[in-house]
Order: sequence, then C-alpha cells, then structure tokens
Amino acid sequence: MLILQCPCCGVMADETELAAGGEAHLKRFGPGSSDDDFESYLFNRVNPKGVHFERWRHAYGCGKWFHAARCTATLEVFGTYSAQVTEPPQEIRDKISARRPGWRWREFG
Amino acid sequence: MSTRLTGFGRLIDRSKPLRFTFDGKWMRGHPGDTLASALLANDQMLVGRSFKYHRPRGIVASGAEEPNALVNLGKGGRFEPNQRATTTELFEGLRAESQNRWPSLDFDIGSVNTYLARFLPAGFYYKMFIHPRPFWKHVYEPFIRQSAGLGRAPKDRDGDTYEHFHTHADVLVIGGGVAGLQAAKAAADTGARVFVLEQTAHWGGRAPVDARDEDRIAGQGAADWVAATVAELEAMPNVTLRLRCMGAGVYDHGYVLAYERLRDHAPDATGPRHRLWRIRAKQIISATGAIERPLSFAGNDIPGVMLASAVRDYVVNYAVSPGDRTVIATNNDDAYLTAIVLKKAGLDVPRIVDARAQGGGALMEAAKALGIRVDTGRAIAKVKGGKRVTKVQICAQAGEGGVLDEIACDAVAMSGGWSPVVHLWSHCGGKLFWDDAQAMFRPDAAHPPTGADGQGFVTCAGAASGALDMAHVLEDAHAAGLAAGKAAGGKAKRTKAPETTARADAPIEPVWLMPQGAKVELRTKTWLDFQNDVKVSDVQLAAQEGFESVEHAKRYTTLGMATDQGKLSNINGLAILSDALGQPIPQTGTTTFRPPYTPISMGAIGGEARGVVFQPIRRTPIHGWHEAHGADWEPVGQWRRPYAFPRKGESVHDAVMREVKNTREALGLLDASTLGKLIVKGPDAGKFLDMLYTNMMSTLPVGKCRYGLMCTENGFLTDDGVVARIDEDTFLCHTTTGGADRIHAHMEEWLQTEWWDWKVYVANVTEQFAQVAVVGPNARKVLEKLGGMDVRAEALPFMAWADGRIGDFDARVYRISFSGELSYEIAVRASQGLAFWEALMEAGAEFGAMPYGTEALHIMRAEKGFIMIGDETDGTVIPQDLGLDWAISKKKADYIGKRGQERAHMTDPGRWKLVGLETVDGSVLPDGAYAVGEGLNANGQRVTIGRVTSTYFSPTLGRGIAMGLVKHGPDRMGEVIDFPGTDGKTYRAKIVDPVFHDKEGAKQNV
Amino acid sequence: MKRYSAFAIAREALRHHSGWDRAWASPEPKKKYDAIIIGAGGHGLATAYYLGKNHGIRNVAILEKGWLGGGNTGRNTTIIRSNYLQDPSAAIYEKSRSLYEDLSQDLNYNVMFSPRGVMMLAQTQHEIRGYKRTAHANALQGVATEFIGPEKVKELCPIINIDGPRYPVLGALWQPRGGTARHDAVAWGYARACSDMGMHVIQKCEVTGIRRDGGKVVGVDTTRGAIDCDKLGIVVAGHSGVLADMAGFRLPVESLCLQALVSEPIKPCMDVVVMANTVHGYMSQSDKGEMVIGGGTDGFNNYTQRGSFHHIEETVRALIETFPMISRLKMLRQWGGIVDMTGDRSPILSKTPVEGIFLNCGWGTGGFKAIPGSGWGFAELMATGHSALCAEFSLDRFRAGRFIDESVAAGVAH
Amino acid sequence: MSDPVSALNRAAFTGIAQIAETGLQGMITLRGDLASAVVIKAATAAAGTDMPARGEAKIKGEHGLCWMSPDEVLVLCPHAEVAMTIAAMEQVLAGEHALVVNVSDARAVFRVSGPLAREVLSKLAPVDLAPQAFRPGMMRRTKLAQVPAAFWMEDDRTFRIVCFRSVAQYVFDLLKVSAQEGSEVGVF
Repeated sequence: MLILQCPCCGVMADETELAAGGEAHLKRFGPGSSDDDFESYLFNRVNPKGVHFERWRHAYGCGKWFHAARCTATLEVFGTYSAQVTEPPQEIRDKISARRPGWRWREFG
Repeated sequence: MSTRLTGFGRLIDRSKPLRFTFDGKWMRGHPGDTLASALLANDQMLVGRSFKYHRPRGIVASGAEEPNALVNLGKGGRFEPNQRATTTELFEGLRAESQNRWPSLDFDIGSVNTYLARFLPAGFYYKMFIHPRPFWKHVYEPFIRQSAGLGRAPKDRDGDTYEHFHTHADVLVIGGGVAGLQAAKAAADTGARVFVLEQTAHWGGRAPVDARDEDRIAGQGAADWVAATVAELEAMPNVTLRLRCMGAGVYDHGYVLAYERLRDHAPDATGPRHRLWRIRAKQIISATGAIERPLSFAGNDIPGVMLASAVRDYVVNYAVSPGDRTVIATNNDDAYLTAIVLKKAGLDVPRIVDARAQGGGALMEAAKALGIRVDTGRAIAKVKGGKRVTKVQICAQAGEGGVLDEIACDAVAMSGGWSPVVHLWSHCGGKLFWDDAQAMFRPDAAHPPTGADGQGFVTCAGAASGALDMAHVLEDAHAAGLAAGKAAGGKAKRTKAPETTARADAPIEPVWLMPQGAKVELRTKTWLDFQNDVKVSDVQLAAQEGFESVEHAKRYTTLGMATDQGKLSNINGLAILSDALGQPIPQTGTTTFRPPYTPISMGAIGGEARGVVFQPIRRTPIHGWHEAHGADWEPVGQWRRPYAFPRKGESVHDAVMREVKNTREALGLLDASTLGKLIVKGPDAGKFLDMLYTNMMSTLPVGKCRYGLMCTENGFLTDDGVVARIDEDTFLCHTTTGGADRIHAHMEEWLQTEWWDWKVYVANVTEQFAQVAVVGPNARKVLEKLGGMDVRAEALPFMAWADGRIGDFDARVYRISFSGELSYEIAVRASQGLAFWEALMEAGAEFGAMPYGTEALHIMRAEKGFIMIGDETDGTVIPQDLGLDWAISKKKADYIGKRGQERAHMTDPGRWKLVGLETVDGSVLPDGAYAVGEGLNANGQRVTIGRVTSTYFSPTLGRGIAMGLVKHGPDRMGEVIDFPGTDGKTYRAKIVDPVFHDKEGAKQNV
Repeated sequence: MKRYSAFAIAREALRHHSGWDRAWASPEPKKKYDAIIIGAGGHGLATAYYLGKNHGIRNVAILEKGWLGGGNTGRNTTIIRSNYLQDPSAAIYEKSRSLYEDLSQDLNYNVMFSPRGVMMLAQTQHEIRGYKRTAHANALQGVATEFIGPEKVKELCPIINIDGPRYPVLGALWQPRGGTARHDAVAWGYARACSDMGMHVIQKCEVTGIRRDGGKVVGVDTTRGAIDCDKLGIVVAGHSGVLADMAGFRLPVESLCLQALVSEPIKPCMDVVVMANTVHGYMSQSDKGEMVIGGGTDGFNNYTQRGSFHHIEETVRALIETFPMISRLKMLRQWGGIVDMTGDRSPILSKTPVEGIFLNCGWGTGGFKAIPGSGWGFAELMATGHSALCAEFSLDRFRAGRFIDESVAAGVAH
Repeated sequence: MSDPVSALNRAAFTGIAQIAETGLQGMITLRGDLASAVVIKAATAAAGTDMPARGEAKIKGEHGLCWMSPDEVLVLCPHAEVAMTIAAMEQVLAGEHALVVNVSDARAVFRVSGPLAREVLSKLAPVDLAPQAFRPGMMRRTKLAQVPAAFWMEDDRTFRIVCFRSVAQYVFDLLKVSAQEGSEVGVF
C-alpha cells in the first residue's frame, strides 16, 4: 500500500487517493512519425526491475498529475516531482545514484 | 479426566456461571473462560475430527496456534464455521457444534480413512483416480469434496455490521505482553504517538503464567508489573491501548491491518461486530511472542496430548486440569514449569521424560524436590489410546523405540522448544536466520522489511526476536522501543530497562523425532500437522520423490496449509525435510509468511460497504420522480437511468414501444442530466479541442453546436457528443453519460502532461445542471405555452443554442436531436431540475407529454442510424469504420488518434464497416450475431464477415431493424447475408443504408 | 519410470511406499542442448513436453531460477475456460481446454481437471449484449457455451443472490465444460513427463545473460555456468521484460501484481466457477473446501509479489454482495503474483528480433487455463517456425494496430 | 418562481455524532494563476477573506476561500449571491486568463459535529484526523469510502464536508453507518 507525497498540494497521499499512470517521460509521436517511433511510444516499455520513473494522478485530491521515481523491486520511493518536465530533475538523479550505486542511466524522451 | 480445579484461575470469575451448549449438550463455564477452557472443565477433550483421516482431535494449545479445536458457532445470521475454541471467549447461551464428522463426533463414518491411511500417503491423489476419465469429476472428486472441508457453509445473510478505521501512528506495538508493554513505554517516553495492540482480552502475555516464583520485574511480581505498566501507559496522552485487536498483516510503506473483535464476546451488544483498522505507522514493533513446538512421537495426535505451555495456561488462568495424570515430555526446561504447576494443583505427574542426557537445570531440581520422577535421555516411544490418551510407552531417545517402560496416564504435556512469531516481520520481506543454540528461526535485524525511504520499519522485540528469558526480553524490548521512538522522530531519553532476576536454565537440545531412530511403523504414526494429517513419513516420502524445495514439500504434503497455517507444524516439518535431504535447516529455508496472521472475517474486510452503501448510486435531481413513477432502472456506470416507464399491467417492452410512438407522434421527455458537460475555456481552447476531436472545433461560430468525435491515441473511437461555443474562448463539451469523468480526466491529462504551456482551463459542470430533452412534434408548443424566450426556428434554428427563460426558469436551450424529431435539450440549475421537469409534464399534458427511457432513446437513434458509443463501438472501432469520415477533418495536421489511424491494419480496405441490416422476414436479428462467409479459417473456425452491433424492433417501421459492421459492407448494398443464431436458426438480412427513418432529416429541422 | 495407479499405490503401501522414485531427475546441466526453455512454469514445461512428444525434439533443458511451478503456475485461481470472444483467443484457449480433458491420462498424473462449469454473470444490459455476442462467436468457433437466464444461474449455483439490490443477475454466459484443475499438479505432471523423456529440468539455475552471435542466439549464461543452444524459448511470466532486456529488445509489456485469496475450508456449497465482472470478482470452491477468490491487479509496476490490500477489499465486498453467505467466512491467506500485461491484454507467442529466440509471455491474468494449448502451439512455432495457433499473437501486431482485445464484449479481459 | 432545493433538503441524523445536510451553499470555482494580483483580488473581494495558502480553508460564516489545487480556489458565498458575485469577479478578471464557474448546485454540503466527529470521518477517509494533525483552517480533498469529497473544520469538533450532489444520499447513508450507536472508537 504505497504512500506518495503529491508535489502539487503537499499531501502525503494514500494509494487509494491516487491513480497510477504508467511509465513517465514518453515522447509523443504523431502524424509523420515512423512506425518504430510510434510503436515504441504507444507500447514498448522499460518495465525495469529496479529504478522506475512513472506517472501518478492525485485523483482523489488536487487532481494534478505528478512523477514518481520508485524501485519496483523494493517499492522504495526516491522522490516525487513535477509532471511538467521531460526527464528527472538533478536532485532526484542524485538521490538515486546515492541509493543505487552503479545504476545504469538511460536516455529520456 | 479433565475438570475444574478449586485453586488457580486468575482470569475467570467463579461467582458467575455461564451456560453454553456443545453438540446440543448443555455445559457450564464462567466469565473469563475461553470456549476451550470451558470444554475442558466439562471433561470435553474430544472436540473435532482431522481433515483427511477423520482422526479424533483434542485441544492441543491455548491460543491462536490451535489446530484442532474448531467449531461451528452460533446460528442463523450469526452462524460461523471454523471458530477457534481457544480464542473464543465464552458468553451466556453460546452454541458450539463439532465439525467434520458424521453422524456424530463420537461415531464418525469418515474415520474409516484412518484404517486406509497407509493407502493414502502424501500426494496419493496425484497417483490414482486417473482412469477412467469421467470418474474424477463424477465419482472420486465428489467423494473427496464431501469428506474434505471443515465447518458447515453458512446459509443466512450476515446479521452483523462491520467497519473500517484509519489511523496513523509513530510507533505501533503489536503484542501486549511484557515485551510489548516495555517497548511501548520506552517509545512513549520519547514523546512518540504510540499504539499498542493485543489480540487477547488480557495484557501481559505469558508472563503471569510463566514467571517463576523468584522472578521480579523492577521489584514486583510479573502480574503486578504488568498491571502497573498498563496503568502508566493508559495515563499517557500519546498512548492508545487496544485489547481484542490483532495485528493481522504488515504491508508496504508502513501499512498495517489490525482486526478488532468488538462483539464476538458480547454478540447482543449494539454496534459493529468487527473493526478493521488500517494503520499507517512510521515504526512497527512486533512483540508477538513465541509459540511452543510439539514433539514428534508416535501417537502425538491422540486427544490428551497437549503443549506443556497450554497445560500451564489452563491450570493457572482457568483453573482447569487437562488430566489427572500427566506425563511430561520435553527437550528444554520450560516443561518443568508445567510439572511444578500441576503438582501444586494437587495433580499427579507420574513422569517427566527429558530427551536431554543431562536433563535440565534449576527447574529440574525443583521438580525433583516436589517428588516428581525425571527420566533423562528418554523419549516417548508411543502414546496409546483412541479418543483419549490411556498410557505412554517410554524408550531411549538414542534408540529405535524399544519400549523400556509403560505409564498409565490421561494427558501428555510436550515441549519441543519455542518458535518466535516472526509472521509480521516476514510479511513485507524481513529475513530470518537460524539460531543453532536456541534451535529457532529468528529475525535477522540486518535485513528488515524496508519502507518508502528504503529504511527498515519493523523491529521484533522480546520472544519474537528470540529473547526467551525475562532479563533479555526486557532489555531487548526497551531498546526496540527507544530506537523506534527515535526513528519516528521522538526525543531520545536516557531511560533503562527495569531490573529483573537472572535464570540458570540448561540449554535446549533440538529433538525433531522421538526417538531419534524411530522405525517406519512409528514414523507413520507420528504427526506433524494435526489438522491436515501430515506425518513424518509423508514429509520423508516427499523428499524421496524429489519434492526438495520446502514449497514443493509443503504443497505435496499440505503441511502447514491448514487453518493454523502451520504455526505448530512448520518448523518440525522443515527439520524432518532437512534431515531427509541431509542438509542443515537454514539451507532448506522457510516457506513464505502470508497475511493474515490468523484468519479474519470477510465481513470485516468488506467493512461498511454492504446494503445501501455497497456502492454509490448516483442520482439526478429528477431521480425521485422517476422512482415514484415506476421507472424500470438500467445501471449506467454508477447512475441509474430509467430504461422505460411501464404502466400498471404493461410489459416493459410494450412501454418502450409506446414511448417511441408517443415521442415520434406527440411529445416525449427524457432526463438527460447524466450527459457529461465540460467547460473548456482559454485563448488556446479552440486549438486544444482541435487536438481532442477528430473534426474542427476552432471554426465553430459562437451560438452554434457541432457534433464531435473523440479518439484514443490508438485511433479508436472513445466518446462523442455535441460541442457548443459559448463565447470566443469558451466551449461547452457534451460527453456520453459514462464519458463525463473519463473525458474530463482525459482533457486534464493532456493539458497537464503534454501541452502544459497551452492556456486552457477545464471544469466539469455535469452536475450543476439538470438537462431535459423535450422531443417530438409538440416540443415547441409546450415551450411556447410555458412562455419566455423565443424558440421559433428563426430565432433558434437547428444546431444553435441560446440562454433565456422558459417559464419561471433560467435555462440554456440547445436545438439538437438524437431522435430525429424536433428537439430541445434544456439545461436548468440542478436545484430547480425537479420543478422544471414537473412544469414541463404539467404544461405538456395537453400535448401528450410522456417521459421516455433509455431503450426508447436507443431505438429512435437507431431508426435514424445514429451510432451509440458502446454499441457500434467497442474499443476496437475507428470512426472510419462507421462512415463518419465527414466528421474527420482532412485539414488538420494532427489530432489524438490520427497517427494511430494511419497504421496498416487501420487502413486495411478489408475492415468491417457500418451498414443497416433488414431481416428478409421483418423479424429482429439476435443481439451480437455474426455473419458468416465461406469455409473455415486456419484454426478450423467458421469464417465471419460481420456482426450485429444494435438490433431492435422499430415500432415506427413495424419491423426489425439493425446496424452492423460488415466486410466491404457499404459496397454490398442490397446483398443478403446469413447470421447463424444460437437458437439453431439462421437469420437472413439484407444490407441497407443505416438511416431507416426520415432520411432527409426533415422532421428535426422544422 | 514407475507408472502411477491405484494398484501401484496398493503395492507400495505394503512396503511403506519405500519404492517410489523421484518424480523428476535433478541432473547437472550439459554443455549444449538443441533447445533451452527459460522458465519451468506450466507454459515452459508444457512447451518442452510437446517439443518432445509432437516434434521429437528431446535434447531439451528447462531452466528455472527457483523451484519449478513456483511462479504464477502455483499462485493462480486455477480457472479453465475458453469462452473467449476473438477467434485467435478462442482457438488457443479451446485447444488448451480440450487438452486438459485428457491431460491426467496423457501424463499419467492426476491433474484433477474438473469440468464443473464456468459462468460469467451478466448484471447490466451492456453485459447481456456482450455475452450474447460472445455466445454467437463461440458457436462459430466450436466452443460450447450458452447464454442462460437468472433461474438457471440460481439452479446451478444456489448460493448466488440473483436479485441483489444493486446489480440483479440478469443472466450468464455458461460454459459447461469449463472448470478447474490442481495447479501444482499440472507443473509436476509435465515436469515428470519431460524428465521421463530424458529432458533436463534444472532448478535453482538463473539465467544471467543471453549470448548472441550477430543476430542469432547461441546460448545463455547461468548461475550454473554457460550453456549453449540452437533455439531459446523465453517463458517467464512476470519477468519477460527482464529477459528481453538481456536479449537486447523492449517489449510491449508491464509487470503488475495480481492478487488472490482463499477462505478457510468449508463443506461443499458451490459446484461451479462464477465470475462477476460488473463488480470485479470471481470465486470457486477447491476440493479442500476453500473458497478461492481472485482479486484485482495493481495499477503500478511491481516485482515484489506483494499487492495492495484495497484490491482485496474491493473484491471481497463485491463477492459479499453476490454471495452473502461468505460474509461470515474468514480469509485464510492472501498472496500476489507478478503478471505481464501487454498493450492489448492478450498474450505474445512469437519469434523475436533475435534469430532463434522465441517469446511466450503476456498471459496477464489468464495464463493457467492456457498452459497445454500454449505449450502445444509454442512448441510447434519453435520446432517448425509456424503455428496457426500462435500466428495472430505475434509481436508485430502492435505496430500494425492489429489488436486481439478481449475486453470489448463485456469488459472482461481474462 | 420555484425555490431551489438542495439534494437532501436538510436531512439530519444523530448517532455518536450529529449529521446534517446544510442546504444550498453558494460555491464558485475559480481557476487561474493564484499568484496573480488580479486573481487574488477577485477571490478575496468575493469572499471577504484572505487568500488561503496551500492546503488551507479561510472561512467566515457563509463566505470563504478553499485552496483546491495550485491553480484553483473554491469561493464560498450565500447561494442567493452567486450570480452577483460571479459578475463582480468577472469584472475584476477581465483580460486575465482565468475561469469562473458556478458549481453551487453540483454539490451537497454536510455538517458532522460532536466530540466523536473525528472518529466518524476516520472510518471513511484515509487521512490522519488526530487533533495534532488536522485542525480548523486546514482543507483536505480526499475520498469518503468510494466517492471524492473535501472537508474542513469549523471548530475543533465540527466538520464541513462537500461532495457531489449526485452522491449526496450515498454520503449521508455512509455517515449514518459510521455514526451508528455503539460504534465509538475512543482514540481521539
């Protein structure tokens, strides 16, 4: 039963107040994009066993979307941050590097 | 026999008698008794039958670990199977009934299984009942099902209520024994918010029973210290104490389920029966104590063989003697306490059989001093008896079971050592290590379950962490409490654990089998799991057959899968398995611990959500009127919409036909309040809607309406509705009933996560308005009669909207039609919705006003060939399939779904497309029927070329009409295709234009 | 290998069952196999079994990082049905169901397939239409189902509350030959049969890497050394993404936690399997007498096999409404399993970008019922490069937008 | 002119706490840049209270401002004054990118009062309602059992709860169950 702090309203939100939104930092591909790009945008997922970046909506609260960095193997939460960014902010990256030495970073977007 | 003693009985109130029945027989007990202690007091040792062999079963334990004493309790709406007698507090009039026996507990047909035992070893059913095939379902399985199962199935609806409760704690202490209380005290002193939960009705745990005479805590006797500490905690504002409240499960991020039994001991009191606590704790201390292990010797399942600690509990707590002559068997010092207690109670202890060559420490001397004979290096070869122990045979522990001596007795008290209750520690991933010296699995403090911050959030304290004597328990608990308090943000205080007396006990000597070299004849009579009938020989067979993983062995033998979840059997079974595999116990490892610690009621899990509050029902402002006028309801999401308004003696179908005809010929009123209404406002609103809808919305003139389609990014049609432009930068978007919240969320998602720089605000005003569709040739007449705004075609043409007044009401009127008739959809404030509806009904009476429901709505839209989201669409249909290309802008570079619709499969000319369908004989096509083509596909299935999406009897046309998706449909007008029905008939239908009625649209545009 | 039968049991009984051999051998890995299957769950073992039985490929190893059958095979609610809407699903699930009918005899291992019948309740007009559509489709697919009315529902399952105030039962889609089987036995039976064919079931052997030569697979690295192979089948429900990552490609898959629970055992009171999708819950009674209840799936990626409790609450309160009698039963045990969900919630049985690597995953919440059919088709695909049963479940369908969406009829995925 | 009616027409119940639907309350959703002076002026002028900070509710009788989200406040005023108030707000906001919309009739309002009010709500909401954690002046949007709701405290023993009008009956029934006799918890 996760508990995440909504960065928009500051509430420590119970999982039952939240709606999960899947993998974060996906780049949208529209008309004119290649089949490869469009397929991976819509379907292909990192689905890592470990550090994961995901979208949440504070559905039963302020209604805002936000991002969370979370370990899917331990459920440790490295932090939550704004939905209006295309990749994790530095302080989140630093926290992860500190907690998961040797974590292999990928390209975003 | 077992009887009530004159001395002891610290928990019972002898001054008050209570009456209860067991298998219909009246018995007596006292307040403070458990059902188990009361049964023993009435010499009822035989309480049930085992699962597989239907062997006689007696009470073994005194608490949550009891595997045998399960009863059917209560009657009617209060009936409950599998109630554990040892944790059921006695109350006046309690009705208990033994389980898993027929016709009676004493004479049970099923007990023939016990004579077939050697033919029914572990996993026998995997090896037999294979031939002939049909016999499994029809012969073998029914027999097995009948003899399996335990309690009776309840029949009546539950007569009680339940509730949940949310709370937050800095430190949650689970277990109200000495360790829990001391830990709570230490934590509370740091200023932390502390909760203490105790599953029984009493504080103190085992201490009041197990404390030795010389034991002192801070100078007091154990019981006094407990009372004093509880009083102290109760006085602290930051501490909450709960009895009869069990820590059931520990979940991620400090979430704990606690199960409070409020009325089980007082069923007639008002209020909820159980309360399920959902606790968020920063730190959790599991002070859950330890459970004594049985010893594995032949006949250890015969009624009268009990845990030594349980025997102590019954004497000291309830003044009940399990037997007159009790033989003690042990491999550690604790069982000597039992011997001493029994002796003090004036009962006979003919022998203490201690497997250890050297025997015990100070307690052994004390026992000897009381004149009890102690045989060391000895074991029980076999217990004799049927429904009750009659004698035990003694042998050398080192040998194979050669009988040296025989002792008549009616009870055996056994102690194989202690197993810390590590369930709560393990639920969320806490690791264990094997402690050879104490022969137990203990929590590995270096690998605790970790929380949201990646740090440990559970600590075990006292016996639960493996500290067995009082001094260690108190120090361990004190340290745990302090650490937890600090970790939860409390202020560290320099406090110390109370002083207590040290002990001189001899070490335990692991004994996993008695005697060590027991021959197969003995091992097949030596039980590990009393309820599921798993014996030493079964686990050894599993190992022999390659079920080497502990999980395999458990599943193959069902060891530990009974209702006690192996609280008594797991470690012993593990040891036997390890021995059979010739590997150390830690290498074998344990099975996974799963919540709950002991079973919790489904009622409590469901909480308040039953009856009227099972799920929300959403009501429009006019809901009550519909109810009063006999609406036949249809659930649509959480709403209920009138399906039709049948009159007295009228069938629902006839009502629907009437409603359609009346609307087409006179005047129909529809409560359209559930339709979604979303305000979209801002300089970029038009641009935003152009991305959301397939068609162009930014060009919609102010004052006009336009029908629009929304797709998912996959290209599939997801919602539709009419958009009205309110002013230059404000639009009002109508969605389907089911779409309101979904589309609102959809809009917010794109605005917040993709186009966050666009200047657009959205608000869901669905419930601000009651919306009524006034439909039919007389629609304008009724509005003009009510008076107010100009509703003539010139002033308010088709697909326009206007604000104004209708009669007494401020209204917004939309000239839109989903029926093909002259139609006004009128929105008024919800607080006036009912009044407005009633005004329309009254004024409309002379024009034949009648309400109509969703089915009439569906038929009328189908007659006009309008699609319905959820009928013509199913999540795999794109607008192009439905001939809606006119509503897809060719000019726009992009809209949500456009790219998806460009994929190979979406542009495939072979896609099924929307057409109208007319049966050649005028009958109604079956719902969901498929049209068949030639031959079979690669998997031997009939080839299909289309399907029915909506089908109705049209009262307007007097025949069946349908819409469907058909391969190349639009190019095959006039063709007749076949729809095989599930009724054996084949329905033939002609492909026609989907618009069946008023093709020119003359009627709606007047 | 000793055949199992009542006579064998009787014979062994006389000597205290000392004569039974291991159900499956525990060999050391060889240097090379013709084919390696990663994952000794039901699907992996069934694949190996049919590789040997149908295609004569017996030089096969099945590698399991834990203990065989320890994943979702041993964690599901054992429901077997084939009343699916879409042709490709109906084909493979019906193939599977029909194989279950004879599986005990085929494997000489009692997997306790019990065709007690499966019903899916219709509790809204929408569901009625959806299930009628499915019934029509099934009739053309050769799947025996029928849409029955509320009275028949009550007759088949007396403990159902058919006129529940909130969602009265309006009918049901009924598949008389659907049912349940003993999940562990399915894995054990296949493992025993594979071992008997000389295949190597190697437990406690985790794959740590996949070795390629250019675009082709040549073997795997494991915790028990490197092993070569010509063909590699990845059959690791829940962990497919992790293995695909080793092989160097991404999947349209997310790993989520699905939960289930059982009540304490009671005497027989329910002889059919009931699924109530409007309220999200399904229930059957095991031979032991436990009510076996399937819960919901968490919305977030999770590899812990620990789910969120509110899903259990939702399922239980829904079932109390449908079966009021369970309110006074007790939950004995709850657990979770990691399922992999694809973009259309249907499985993937496919070749991959790497030559020689085949992928069997994405069974979501519906894998157990598919074990024999999946093994049958996947073995054919691995052996011959084509299988009609698998064709539509290829990995490239997402790119083309050619979904196999089972949720369309009445919102029932699996 | 027919009088506007609230969802439950002031239904009431007394158990371990007092439950009452309080009738129609004027409510206006204001979305905009809450840091903008114009938006602040429009809001504070309409409600006659200060601008609430994140998570706050500034209440003065029937007037008040509730912080709903980073770009939304809920303006409270008497039901009869809504039209007038909106007009005034729109005047102030002219030219500003903001949304003002009347949601008074889309909502139902309840009062739960008495010494055990905190317990009644704690049975339904996954929120820490201990006195040290939730006090008058605070605003919380969450869920009550299965529906969204928001609440604040008028005083230390009185909650104001706002939910959607369509589920008013459900919420009222829920509160009745939670306040049933004999269900005291005794933690606060």
